[in-house]
Formats: sequence, C-alpha cells, structure tokens
Amino acid sequence: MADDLSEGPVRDAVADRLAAEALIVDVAGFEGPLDLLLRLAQTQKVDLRKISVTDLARQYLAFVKRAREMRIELAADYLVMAAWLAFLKSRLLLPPDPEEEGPSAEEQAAHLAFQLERLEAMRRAAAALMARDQLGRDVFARGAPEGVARTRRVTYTATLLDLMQAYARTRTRDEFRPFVMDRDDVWTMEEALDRLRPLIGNATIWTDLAAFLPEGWDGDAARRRSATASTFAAALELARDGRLHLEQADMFGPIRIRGRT
Amino acid sequence: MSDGGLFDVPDAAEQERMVEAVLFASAKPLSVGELQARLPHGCDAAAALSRLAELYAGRGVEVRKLGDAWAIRTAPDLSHLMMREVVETRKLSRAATETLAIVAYHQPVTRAEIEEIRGVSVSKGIVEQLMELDWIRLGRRRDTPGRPVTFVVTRTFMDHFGLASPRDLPGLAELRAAGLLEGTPPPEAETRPATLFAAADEE
Amino acid sequence: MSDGGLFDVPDAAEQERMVEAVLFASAKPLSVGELQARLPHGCDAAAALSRLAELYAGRGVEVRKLGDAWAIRTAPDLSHLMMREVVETRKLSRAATETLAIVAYHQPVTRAEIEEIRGVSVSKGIVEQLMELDWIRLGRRRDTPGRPVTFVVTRTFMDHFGLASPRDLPGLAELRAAGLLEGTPPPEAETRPATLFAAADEE
Repeated sequence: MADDLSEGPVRDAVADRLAAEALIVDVAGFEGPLDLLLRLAQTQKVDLRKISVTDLARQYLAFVKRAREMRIELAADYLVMAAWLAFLKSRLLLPPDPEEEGPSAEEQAAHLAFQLERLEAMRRAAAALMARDQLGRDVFARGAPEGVARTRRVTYTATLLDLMQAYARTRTRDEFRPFVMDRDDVWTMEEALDRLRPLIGNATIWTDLAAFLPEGWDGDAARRRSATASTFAAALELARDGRLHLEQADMFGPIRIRGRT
Repeated sequence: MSDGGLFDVPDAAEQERMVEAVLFASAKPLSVGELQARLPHGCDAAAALSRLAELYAGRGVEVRKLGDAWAIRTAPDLSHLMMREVVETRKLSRAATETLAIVAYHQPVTRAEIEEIRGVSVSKGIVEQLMELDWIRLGRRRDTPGRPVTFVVTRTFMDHFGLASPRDLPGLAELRAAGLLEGTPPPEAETRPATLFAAADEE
Repeated sequence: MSDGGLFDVPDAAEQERMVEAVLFASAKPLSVGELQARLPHGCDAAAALSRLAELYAGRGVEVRKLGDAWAIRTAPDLSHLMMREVVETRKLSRAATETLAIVAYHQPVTRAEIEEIRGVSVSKGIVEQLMELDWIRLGRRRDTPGRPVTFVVTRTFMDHFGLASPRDLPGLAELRAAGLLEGTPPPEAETRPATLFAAADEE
C-alpha cells in the first residue's frame, strides 16, 4: 500500500468513504432520533436523570452536521429533532423569559431526560424478560399431551306447541288427504275372483252371471253395477284360464257361465 | 444437587427428578437405554425409573411400561376425565313428534293404533328414541288377542312439557280456536276427533 | 374412592388425583375454572391445585401458576437434559422484544403510547408477529377520544416466560418506584418532536 501512503488525497478519500460508510451503518442501526439520543446520552456515562441536555443537544447536532457534510440523507424526524434540540439548547442557555407561557425549557429538558430513561428502562426490561426461563428452551411442557376425546351427545327437544301442532296435523291429515275413491260401494275384481273361483266348480249347468253376485250387492244400483262389472271381469279372467265357459244368446241378453269339467 | 465436579454423579433423588423431567417432556415413550443416554454419566436410569414408578403408584398419572419403553400416562380409572362431552340439542323430528303426540293424547296406545292414526308404520327407531328420552314407556298389555304392549307418557314427559297431567293437553277444538290448525277442515271434523279422544280415554 | 352415588363428591385425595391427571394431560395451562369444569360436581379445583403444587415442589416437574392458569412444567434447572426437546424459534428482533416488553410493563397500552416510549412508529409487522405468537392480544378500548385499542399480554405469554402473575415481571417494582411506568404526559405537545412520532401512527 505504498502508493496510498505517497498519495495523500487518495488516502483521505478512502478514509472519508470509510467514515461515511460507518456513519451510514450507524444511522441505519438507530431506531429513530430517540434511540440515537439515548446512545449519545449513554456515552456521558452518568445517571440519565443527571444528564446534561445541553451537552446532549450539542452531540446530536454535531452528529447531524457530520451526516449532512457527508451528504447522507437523514430522515425527516432526525432533522425535526435537531431543530427542536437547537431551540431547546438556546432557551436553556438564555435566562428565562418571564413573559413566555407554557412549560419552561428546564421542564422540557427534564421530560426528554425522562423519555430517555424510560426507553432505557424498557430496553433493560426486554433483556430481562428474554433472559427468563422460556418455555421450549429452558422449561418444557408435556411432550405427549393426552388429548381430550370429544364425545358427542345429542339431546332432542320439542315444545308443547310442537306437540300440539303435530297432533293436530295427524288428526286433520285425513281431511286434507289427496282424493281417493271411496271404496264402500266397490266390489273389486279380486273380491269377485275370490268368490267365483270356489263356486264355479259346482256350476255344471249354465247359470246366469247375476246369480254369482255377492249377498247384499243386488239391491242398490251402484253396488249392483260394481259387483256385476267385477264378476263379469272375473268370469272373463277365469274363461281365459280355461276354468269356465261363457255364453250370451243375444245382444244385451243375460250372460251365462258354466264350469268347465 | 451436585453440579460442580466434572465426575460427580447426581444423588438418587436428583436422578429421580431427571428421569421424571425427561419422561414428562418426551414426545414418545423412552426405553431404559434411551433414558440412560440422556442422564449424566454414572446415573442408573433403571433404578431411578423403578423408584419413580413406585412414587407415582396410585396417583392421578402413572409411570407405565409400554412395550420396552416407559411413559407417563393418565391413571386408567381417571380416563373419563379425558372425555369432554359435547351436548348438541336438536329438534325432534316430525315423525317422532307426531308419534309422541299420539301417545300423549291416546295413551295407553298400541303401536298398531299409532300406525292407524298416523297412516304410516312407526319405525322402531322412533319408539326407541322416545323411550331413550324417557318421554314414553311401556304401559300395561292390552287385553285383546295378541296382548299387544301399549305406550304411555312418563313423568319426565310431563316435566319437560310442563303438564300436570296428559288430560291438560288441549283438545282439537281448542287447538283450532287458538289458531294452531292450518287450513279449514270440514265442519264435521269438529266433533269427530273429540269423540275419538273420549273413546281413547275409556280404554 | 367414592364413585357410586350420583351426588358423592370425591374426597380430597381423589380430587388431587383428578387435577393431577387433567393437568398432566394438557400441554396448555388450564384456568381454575376450566379445571373445575372437568371435575365432578362439588369438587374444589383451587384447593386441590394448591395441595398439588406443594406436593410437586422440588421435583423434576412442577405445578406452576402462569397468570390465571396452571400447568405442569419441567424444573428449569434440568433444562440441560432437554436438548432434544428444544424447539428452535426465530429470534425476535430488538424492536419486537422492546414492543413486547412495553406491552407487558405498561399494559393496557395503546399503539400511540408504545410509539411515544420507543420514539418511532410501531411497524405493523411487529404487532402481527407478536399476535401470531399469541403473546399479545387486543385489550379493551381506551376511554379517550378516538377510543383507541389497547394491547395486553396473553396467558401464552405468561406461560412462555413462566410468570405466575404480571407482578412477577422482572424489575417491575423498581420501575414503578422510579415512576417509569406512569404515563407521564409531555409538558407541552406542540413543539416537541414526540408529536411527530405520534403522527406516524396514522400512516
């Protein structure tokens, strides 16, 4: 590095650059003006309550001046703090103006000292907290916790109203059921078949179909019609099966049946 | 506790503490060998383990051997504490409510009678459900062929529905007067169900 | 053991076993109320807990009070045996630990108050991170203009740092005696840069 030694300006440039970089790193390392102030205050190595705010203001302003000389962009809040500290410093150095209202310069300085002390206290508290025995690092929970099994129990509920409405529903359902034919006066074909089957075996002679109508079904016209129709249909069914013979002498004449032997 | 000297072996009580802590924190059961490997040199994991098992005997948790490994587990008689019952309330189904209503209004009533009134067969599940809820129970057998069982409502039923007696249940006419019946049934329906109730009462 | 009668309350020893079993089974701290809910009717979970805590004093695992809840945890002096159990966690940033400490010592605290103390705005990421860890949560809104939300620390926080009560925070008494936990308002807000910090809150 002999070249560097011989050429002073170059070396200075390097030194400046290094200094600038150091400052950049420093500024980046601070979390805002209060953090920077706290770091500067700590260099005074006194109880933060006895700190000299004027000294602190001077240090801070010097820092900002240096940063500006090195054309380091300082965030606005650093500059606002600088302006406020410059103002505070001047007020602290001058005798108090009796006309002025609001807090005195001393009170503002004391509050700044309080803020710094509080921030430092919180930093120490955070460190103390982190130094505690921590779960998963120093202290451990049950490695194999036994889970709680959930069982589901379903209970059913109904109100008296539900009950009454349900009953009303069942009792009135008939009244609203879909229309179906009333079967009181209907002699079904199944019934006719059941009646005809055992009788036809004995009918060895031609017998009028009307004779096979069930008892009580030959009076009322509707009933007789239903029974006649179903008995006739049943006779046709049995004729198809070869169980009986059917005959009708003339049109609209009586239909006669005879069992097949 | 002896933690100063490099070759100091922890005393028996300390070894017990160590086994206890390691066993507690482990996610899986540990064999004696694994425990031994976790303890400081010179410890006797097996001895500490058996002392620990004794110490826990009869407690809420026990040191249990699972295969060739050891673990801390809940005492079996307390396993019921590890259950959390989730109670879910559901509305009684329409079919069940209707069946219940018929039993309440017509008791004692046979299954065939319930089916006749509802017009559909009564599933076994519904009767079981209502009996499980302790809302209906078996009454006396009917003195008819086949001696069918009858159903009646229970004390629990009365409590649940706030009834002093099943006779307090309002009749159909009252239900209608209260606007609880939908639709407009034919006029003769007014009297019919009432007589049916009366008949049911006599049984 | 009395498990026959429906209304028999288990005796003291049995209640102790029950609390022991439930506490051992859970990895998370349980409040007295939660324990009580798991025990049969008539049990006194608080009394059983304090007897149990005494019983476990000095053992490899301890019954610890963590905030309003209780849990069984390994004794801190045995942490060297637990290397295998250590859960690797991401190291919290300085800003995050500071924010956490401020919430813990000043709770309930608003975001503006945290910013006042730290002198910088609190990034959203930090609050999210701390809430995700379940170390801080929202407290009640402050009864001041704008009704700002407040932050408080959680049961998980107490559990993680082994704090029986917020009073056990390290150095709390000294900080309070020094007046450093009081919300000392600035002498006058207009000219001070602190107002600028507070403005960052709005961004």
